[in-house]
Amino acid sequence: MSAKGSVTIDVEVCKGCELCIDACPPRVLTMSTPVNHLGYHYPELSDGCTGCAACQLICPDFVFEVFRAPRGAGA
Amino acid sequence: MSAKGSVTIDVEVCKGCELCIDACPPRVLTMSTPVNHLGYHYPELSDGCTGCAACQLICPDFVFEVFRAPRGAGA
Amino acid sequence: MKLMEGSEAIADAAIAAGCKFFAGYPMTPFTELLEHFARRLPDSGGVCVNAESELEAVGMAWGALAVGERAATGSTGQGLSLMQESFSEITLAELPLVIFNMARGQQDYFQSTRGGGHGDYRHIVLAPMDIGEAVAHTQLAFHLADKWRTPVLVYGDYLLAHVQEAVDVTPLEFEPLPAKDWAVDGTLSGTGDSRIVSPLGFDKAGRPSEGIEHHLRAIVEKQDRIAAEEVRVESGFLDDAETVIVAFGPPGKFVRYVVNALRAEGEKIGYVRPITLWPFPYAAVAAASEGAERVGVFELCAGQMIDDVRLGVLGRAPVTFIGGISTDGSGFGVGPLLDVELIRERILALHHDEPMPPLPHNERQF
Amino acid sequence: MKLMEGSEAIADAAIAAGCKFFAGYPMTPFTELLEHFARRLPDSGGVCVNAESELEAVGMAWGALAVGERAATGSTGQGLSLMQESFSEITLAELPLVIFNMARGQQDYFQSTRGGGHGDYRHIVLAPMDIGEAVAHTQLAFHLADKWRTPVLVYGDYLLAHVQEAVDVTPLEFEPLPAKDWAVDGTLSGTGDSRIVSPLGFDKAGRPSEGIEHHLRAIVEKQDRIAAEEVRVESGFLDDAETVIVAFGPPGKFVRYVVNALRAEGEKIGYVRPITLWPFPYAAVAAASEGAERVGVFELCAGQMIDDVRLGVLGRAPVTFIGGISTDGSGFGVGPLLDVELIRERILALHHDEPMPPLPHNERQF
Amino acid sequence: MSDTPTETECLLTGIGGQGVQLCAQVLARGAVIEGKHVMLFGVYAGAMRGMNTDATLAIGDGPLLSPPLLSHTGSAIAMHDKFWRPIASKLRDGALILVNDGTFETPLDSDRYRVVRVPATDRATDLGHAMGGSMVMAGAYAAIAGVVSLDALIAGMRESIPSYRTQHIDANVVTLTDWFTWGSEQLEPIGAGS
Amino acid sequence: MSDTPTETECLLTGIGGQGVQLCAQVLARGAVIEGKHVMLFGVYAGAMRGMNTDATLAIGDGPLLSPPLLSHTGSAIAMHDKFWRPIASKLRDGALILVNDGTFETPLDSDRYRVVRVPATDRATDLGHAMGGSMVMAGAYAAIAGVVSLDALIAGMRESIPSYRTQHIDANVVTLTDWFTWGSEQLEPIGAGS
Amino acid sequence: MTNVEMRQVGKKLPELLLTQEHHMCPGCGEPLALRGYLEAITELGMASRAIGVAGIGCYTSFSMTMDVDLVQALHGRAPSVATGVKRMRPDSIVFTVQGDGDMVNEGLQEVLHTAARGENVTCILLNNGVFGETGGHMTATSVIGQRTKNSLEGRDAQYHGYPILIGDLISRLEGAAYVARGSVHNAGAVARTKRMFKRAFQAQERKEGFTFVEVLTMCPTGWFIPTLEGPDYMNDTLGEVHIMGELKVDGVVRTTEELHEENVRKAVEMEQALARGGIEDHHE
Amino acid sequence: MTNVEMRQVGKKLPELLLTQEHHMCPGCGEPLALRGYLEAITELGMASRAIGVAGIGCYTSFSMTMDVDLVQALHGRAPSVATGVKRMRPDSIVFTVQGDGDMVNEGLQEVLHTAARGENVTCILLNNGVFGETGGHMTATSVIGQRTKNSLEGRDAQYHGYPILIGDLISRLEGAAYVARGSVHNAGAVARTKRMFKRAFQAQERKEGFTFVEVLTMCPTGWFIPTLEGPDYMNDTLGEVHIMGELKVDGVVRTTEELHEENVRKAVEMEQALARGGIEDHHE
Ligand SMILES: Cc1ncc(C[n+]2csc(CCOP(=O)(O)OP(=O)(O)O)c2C)c(N)n1
Ligand SMILES: Cc1ncc(C[n+]2csc(CCOP(=O)(O)OP(=O)(O)O)c2C)c(N)n1
Ligand code: SF4
Ligand code: SF4
Ligand code: SF4
Ligand code: SF4
Ligand code: SF4
Ligand code: SF4
Ligand SMILES: [Mg+2]
Ligand SMILES: [Mg+2]
Repeated sequence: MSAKGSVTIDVEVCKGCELCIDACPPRVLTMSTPVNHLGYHYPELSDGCTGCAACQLICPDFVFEVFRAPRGAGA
Repeated sequence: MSAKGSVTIDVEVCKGCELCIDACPPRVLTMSTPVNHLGYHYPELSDGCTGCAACQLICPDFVFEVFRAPRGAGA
Repeated sequence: MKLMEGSEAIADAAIAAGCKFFAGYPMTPFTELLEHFARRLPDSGGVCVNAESELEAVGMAWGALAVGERAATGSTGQGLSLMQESFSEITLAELPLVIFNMARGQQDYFQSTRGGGHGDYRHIVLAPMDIGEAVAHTQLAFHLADKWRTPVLVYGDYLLAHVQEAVDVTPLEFEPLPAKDWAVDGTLSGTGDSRIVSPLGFDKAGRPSEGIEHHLRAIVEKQDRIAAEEVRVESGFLDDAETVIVAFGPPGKFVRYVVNALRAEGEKIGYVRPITLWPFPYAAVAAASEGAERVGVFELCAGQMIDDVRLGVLGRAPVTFIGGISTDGSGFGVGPLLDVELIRERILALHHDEPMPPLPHNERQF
Repeated sequence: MKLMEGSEAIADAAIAAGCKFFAGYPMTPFTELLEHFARRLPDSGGVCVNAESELEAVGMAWGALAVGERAATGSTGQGLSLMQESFSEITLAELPLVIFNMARGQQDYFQSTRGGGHGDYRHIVLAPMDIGEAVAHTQLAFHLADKWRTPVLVYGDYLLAHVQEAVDVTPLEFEPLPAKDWAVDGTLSGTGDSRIVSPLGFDKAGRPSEGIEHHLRAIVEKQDRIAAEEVRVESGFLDDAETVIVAFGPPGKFVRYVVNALRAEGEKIGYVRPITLWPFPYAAVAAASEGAERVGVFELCAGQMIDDVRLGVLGRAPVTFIGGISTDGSGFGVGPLLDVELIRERILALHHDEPMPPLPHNERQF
Repeated sequence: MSDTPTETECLLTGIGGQGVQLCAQVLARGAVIEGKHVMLFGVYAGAMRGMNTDATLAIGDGPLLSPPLLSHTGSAIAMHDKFWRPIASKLRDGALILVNDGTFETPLDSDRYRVVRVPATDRATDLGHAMGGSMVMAGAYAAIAGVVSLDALIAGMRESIPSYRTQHIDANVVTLTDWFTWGSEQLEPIGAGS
Repeated sequence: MSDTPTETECLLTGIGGQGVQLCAQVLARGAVIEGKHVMLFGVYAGAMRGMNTDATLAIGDGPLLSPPLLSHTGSAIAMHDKFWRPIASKLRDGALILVNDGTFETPLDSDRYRVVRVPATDRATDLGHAMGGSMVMAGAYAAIAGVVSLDALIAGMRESIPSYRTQHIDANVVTLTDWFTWGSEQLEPIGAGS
Repeated sequence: MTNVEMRQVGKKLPELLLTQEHHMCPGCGEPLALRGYLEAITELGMASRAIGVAGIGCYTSFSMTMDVDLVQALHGRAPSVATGVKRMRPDSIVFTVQGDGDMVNEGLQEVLHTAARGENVTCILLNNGVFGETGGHMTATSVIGQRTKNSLEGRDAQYHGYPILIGDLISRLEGAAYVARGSVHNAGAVARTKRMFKRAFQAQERKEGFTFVEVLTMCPTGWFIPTLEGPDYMNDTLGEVHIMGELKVDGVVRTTEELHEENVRKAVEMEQALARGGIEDHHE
Repeated sequence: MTNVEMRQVGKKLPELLLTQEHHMCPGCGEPLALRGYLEAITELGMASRAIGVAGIGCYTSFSMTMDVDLVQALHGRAPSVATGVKRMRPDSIVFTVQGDGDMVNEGLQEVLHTAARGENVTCILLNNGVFGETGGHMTATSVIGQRTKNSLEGRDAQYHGYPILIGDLISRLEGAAYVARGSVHNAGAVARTKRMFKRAFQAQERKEGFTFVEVLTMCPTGWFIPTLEGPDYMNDTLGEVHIMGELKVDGVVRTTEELHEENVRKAVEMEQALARGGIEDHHE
């Protein structure tokens, strides 16, 4: 299936608060095992992003860029 | 007719504001022509006082002492 | 010529100097200054807000200054006590606030000259002796405030506020000033060059800014330059003076009047009248004390400027306090010591090394 | 012995001295003192209110004092700026307020000693150099406040607030004090002998009271007595000292430490450490400067106490400032100049009449 | 210097509310209108109501040299004698003193001073008509001390009345005129302060 | 005087949140429990979050003579090297330095100092487990510098944990013990600051 | 003339007064409020436990004339001072006396924080809508159209903003137990206001929380009107906006409508009482 | 990875930011409010007329990072400073950024007087119920039961008094034209709050009077809880007392009931929107 949406994650500015994890409706974000240069874990994206932008809206550190497929596109 | 009520007027502390004049329901208070040692006119009592104490309640300078005849007494 | 009380003349002078904003809260004997600003400013395109408190008044002036307008506030020393945090920090923000202290005497000297607030800041203090000088000082205050980007306080009192004289207010010319390229007005928002007016010593992110320590030092260095350049003082009859009297403000005018008269009678007495209380005319006082046998300080308070006089004299001659606390029954007004005859007695007592006459008592009124 | 930070030790000392009320508003580095009072006072039958602002805090303490209890407030110099009106007037009301200034450096010297507020008032200022002394001074402060019915300010700083040491707080004994027959508690209402606690100088109607002028003079006379009786100072190695260094508070401890070491190396250097900033030990400084060739003043600010040092020395020897403004990146904490090696360098430079090394810069952190 | 004959000084005293300040205003503004140099200073006992209210007035042909408070004066206006003492001590011999006949009871040495008792008791002391009192005294003093002409005095009064009191202007013109005339009839203008 | 062998000084440094202050607390309270004289001073960069956090610790058998800030020290604990520079300048030759192997990249002259790299990368640098890092370092330092016994250290830890964090105590006991043992195994206690 | 058979009604002077003399202007409403709270304290038998805290305004002169233990506060600071007093003397009856300038201008946050904290003190506001003491300038309670020194043509909302109805604000704070607004523009209002003082002090006694009594008072001097016009002017300006009545009783806020109804009812009762010849309960 | 056929949704960073970096704690709610008002200003095309006035709190660091002409005020003083700015520059859009400690503690009377005066400025409150900056102490808005540094077991009414619902108080002032309370505890709330900022700025533009937007923000550090628990904790404590919604629109005050209904409706809509896969209007 081709994705309805997607995000870019600027992991180095993430502070590991995990707010995005719960905010993501399809729950396609999970925290990483490794840490960034500040020593924080950060979210990683798995398939199923809808491009709803909830993560962007809730992230205090402005980590996300969100993209969405035009209506009808995808599956 | 014997009075229902009466008041004493401590004229020397009066400041001539005339609040008592309007406050008196039977309107038995009138301002004097002469002035007191401070140079103020002061109220004078004519017959008909009911002893309602309105003047005492409204006087900012605590000029009045009020007396009332026992119920039934008087006219 | 128009009969004006000092408060009215000062407000007119401020407006003549381009003051566009004033905010204050009533307090005797400052109230009339506020009233005159409230009456006059609107007609000259300005705004006067009857602030709900002193703290709010100084905050409003802070905002008006930040956008680049000339603005002022004031009160009596008591009300200014409430503004001390703002005075200290606005000095760090380098905003040209003009402050009027319509004082209840001369006991706010320390508050004005030492900085009643926290920190190392000082601000310029002008002390006019009469309405004519007040009109000039008010205009000078706005100029110096802009020139140095620092607060300037005009020290008045009950007499300056309430005496009425036939005067007219003529605008004064000053050297040109640089544009206020630090002020904020919104036009730079979103351009990447937006500005910040702040006491904290930090600039916008990404711009070179060396932090608070550096900022505090820079402010103090500026104050040192002001101290070197802006001293103002008047003196008279010093050449052969055996006795030198130092006094400021309206009491300084009384002293000058008495010294004049005593000179006419051949007494070797001179006077120094500090016009800027900060920076204080240490050099002038030092010079005056050189040949003198004694220095007297007349202040209508327990003696505060006398510290500065001693710092100027530095032991060259004995320094004696000949003033004192003196108020009317309300504590706001003029006390019995402000009297030509009594001042004359005290100066002569000092001059002849006789004991100082006792202070007069005002008749109780409550 | 218990590991306590200075803030905790001071709160315990205050409670040991019978302090029953404290009110304050958070501000670095004062916050922890407030926290410790909040934690400890209730257990000892007292009350600590987390006031909504500094102005409200000092007002609450005012009320607690008026009924005769020992009470205190505090902040940093910045917060104390907001309390200046109250400090000035509470001095006139003759209430024994104890004030803690957990200062952001030594730049609040003028505010503390000249009276940041309006008027002629002064209050006692104690400047402990370390936690041990802070514990003693805190208790002394409450005693002196009651003895003289005047505010007493304890001048602390970031180090006193935050350094932790193993200490124990033992209550101190002081001379007995008269009963507080001026306090109000309601029991005299309606008796005709009701009381008033007021800064205005008026007593209840019908009682002899000579009015505000007389009251202001009486306060100043009291202050003169305090100035004569309560001076406290420590000094060392003065006898043959060519160079005398004056410093107060924790920096005074650094200076003392360095002078000790330099003496061990045979340098003829002595020190004077004012313990009361007001009244200032003018006599001690004068005496110290008698034989000396030079006097140095080390303060962590632009130089404020140096005025008092000069007033003490009065020209007997040159007075040089060897301190300076120094803070951390936040402006709250400890700057790079508070360093044994750097202080040693500066004292030696003065001692050998060499140029003063440049001030260190703290590394920017924002 | 405050004693130069070209300067007329006057001390006014009374009880708050009697219009002492208004009286001084009218005289001062009148003098300014006549092109004189004027310095006026009013003292009210701050917060305390019903207390003394005084004023110091200096009028001169040239710039005034003295500071705003006089220690010696050549004339005085007394609406009431409750606070007379401090004023008395400042009067020069021969000083002109206008007192309010009704309320001023303190005896005055008429050999030493030129005392004029203004028979305006009710008008001048009735706090309900504070203005009346002011006008009576202003008119009489202007005439007797000869410092301000009646026209200037009236103009000065118009300037002195607050906007919310303008309804009294006509009555004041009458009062000023009456008492200026009355004053002129007393003793021919001998001036004051010399 | 601050150089008397009976006084051990240690400078601690790291990034806010790494538990530098907790580490110092544990060591200090441990020492007090052992009856030592202790002076501890922590510096956090005030309002600025994620900035440096340092601590100065002095432990002595007798009363401490030095002022609370050290200009020379015989040992250091570095959780991170971001703010290492100012510390470095204060180290005496031969100073004992414990650094966090994972995050400390600045090269250290191991001829001049006795450097111990604590291989606790994740534990010590993971801000999610700030406590872990503190305990690792405290345990290791106590053993290597030989200033506090394990029992005292554990007691000190219990005192140092805020009431709302007590759930971590047991884990901390384990960590302290592990790393105290680890430390003891490195080089036999040579002490620090001499 | 006193009359033997007649019994005295009320008292000429409140017992808790050291002197009859005061320096207030003719027609000032403040001494009427003073009578009210002093008599309330006496009649509740609280005299020997009363501690007053005064603000700065014309009423400050009462600090010297009341026979009540008193702490003179600075302008605006009385509520915090009262807090300190009450926290140290919980069994005393603590009240402040402040004006609108003192309480609603300079010290607005003091009274609001004290109320929110639910301090067991009673704050009394003498609200005349002007800074009487300093000459009659507009305050934060001056109503639109009101004459003041800086609004002789009446307060203008555009230029000066709107009045703060402090009693209404305070009634919304959970810490406030009893909030009432009285007035002294006629005998009935004076008697009613005195009852409000009593309810407030009683609630404080029961430690119910913060209590507040606002009193609208005449200031002919500051309003620049004849003393005689004071009462009606007040009723028609301040009284129309600062609605009189008990705004919060036992912690329950009452609507403006309820207050209006009640006011009409009370007014009628009062007329009748006076006509009958006597306000029985003003000295209950 | 970016995807060619896909269009970008929203912006990673607000345009009016000079740098992405900020020193706020993990999970802090304040940067979310920052995003909201900065984007609102940009989208309304008001950027080149915007002047900010900042209080003192954690958000003070935004003063340096916002690309907006800014006046840094002292703790509590921002509303008066904003007044001075607006009076001199009436055509600019003036807003303050303050915390609950700054606005409801230290400077309570500043904001109330400014609102009563009907000043044409917008005050923004970041309300986390603590003094975050100084370590998480209770403020005048902390709700009963809330964890703070000096109430780790939860705020106790008897000891600490009651919270002030500042938005509700301000909505009662006649000078206030628009009053709203938003939050940032979930994506929907963030989007909704941004619309409140827009309405406030538009009302200011129309010179309708004082406008106020309060935003409930998470402060895990000051609440001593894990970042992850922030949003729910906030919703269950602060959110239960400081009811979200538009409290006053076009000068009309709305009841708590109305607000509750609306909140339920909005929540449902949001769920659906997110499920549908997208909050269309958060970047309208
Ligand atoms: C800090 C401070 N600011 C100003 C004053 C001057 N002042 C004294 S009384 C007063 C007004 C009082 O008004 P209000 O409280 O309404 O009392 P009223 O005179 O109307 O009875 C003012 C502004 C002061 N004493 N202190
Ligand atoms: C006059 C004054 N008092 C106290 C402080 C100390 N202080 C700085 S920030 C702050 C608390 C800020 O709290 P809030 O406004 O709620 O912002 P937050 O940190 O919660 O975002 C305090 C008390 C100060 N800077 N100035
Ligand atoms: S919300 Fe942002 S900062 Fe928090 S974990 Fe997710 S990406 Fe990182
Ligand atoms: S855009 Fe929506 S679905 Fe995609 S990661 Fe973000 S929250 Fe999840
Ligand atoms: S009310 Fe009192 S003061 Fe006024 S006129 Fe009547 S008696 Fe005199
Ligand atoms: S008691 Fe009543 S009737 Fe008698 S005089 Fe007074 S008001 Fe009039
Ligand atoms: S000014 Fe007003 S409040 Fe003050 S005494 Fe006069 S009438 Fe009363
Ligand atoms: S303390 Fe609270 S408000 Fe401040 S940055 Fe941290 S989380 Fe945000
Ligand atoms: Mg009033
Ligand atoms: Mg907050």
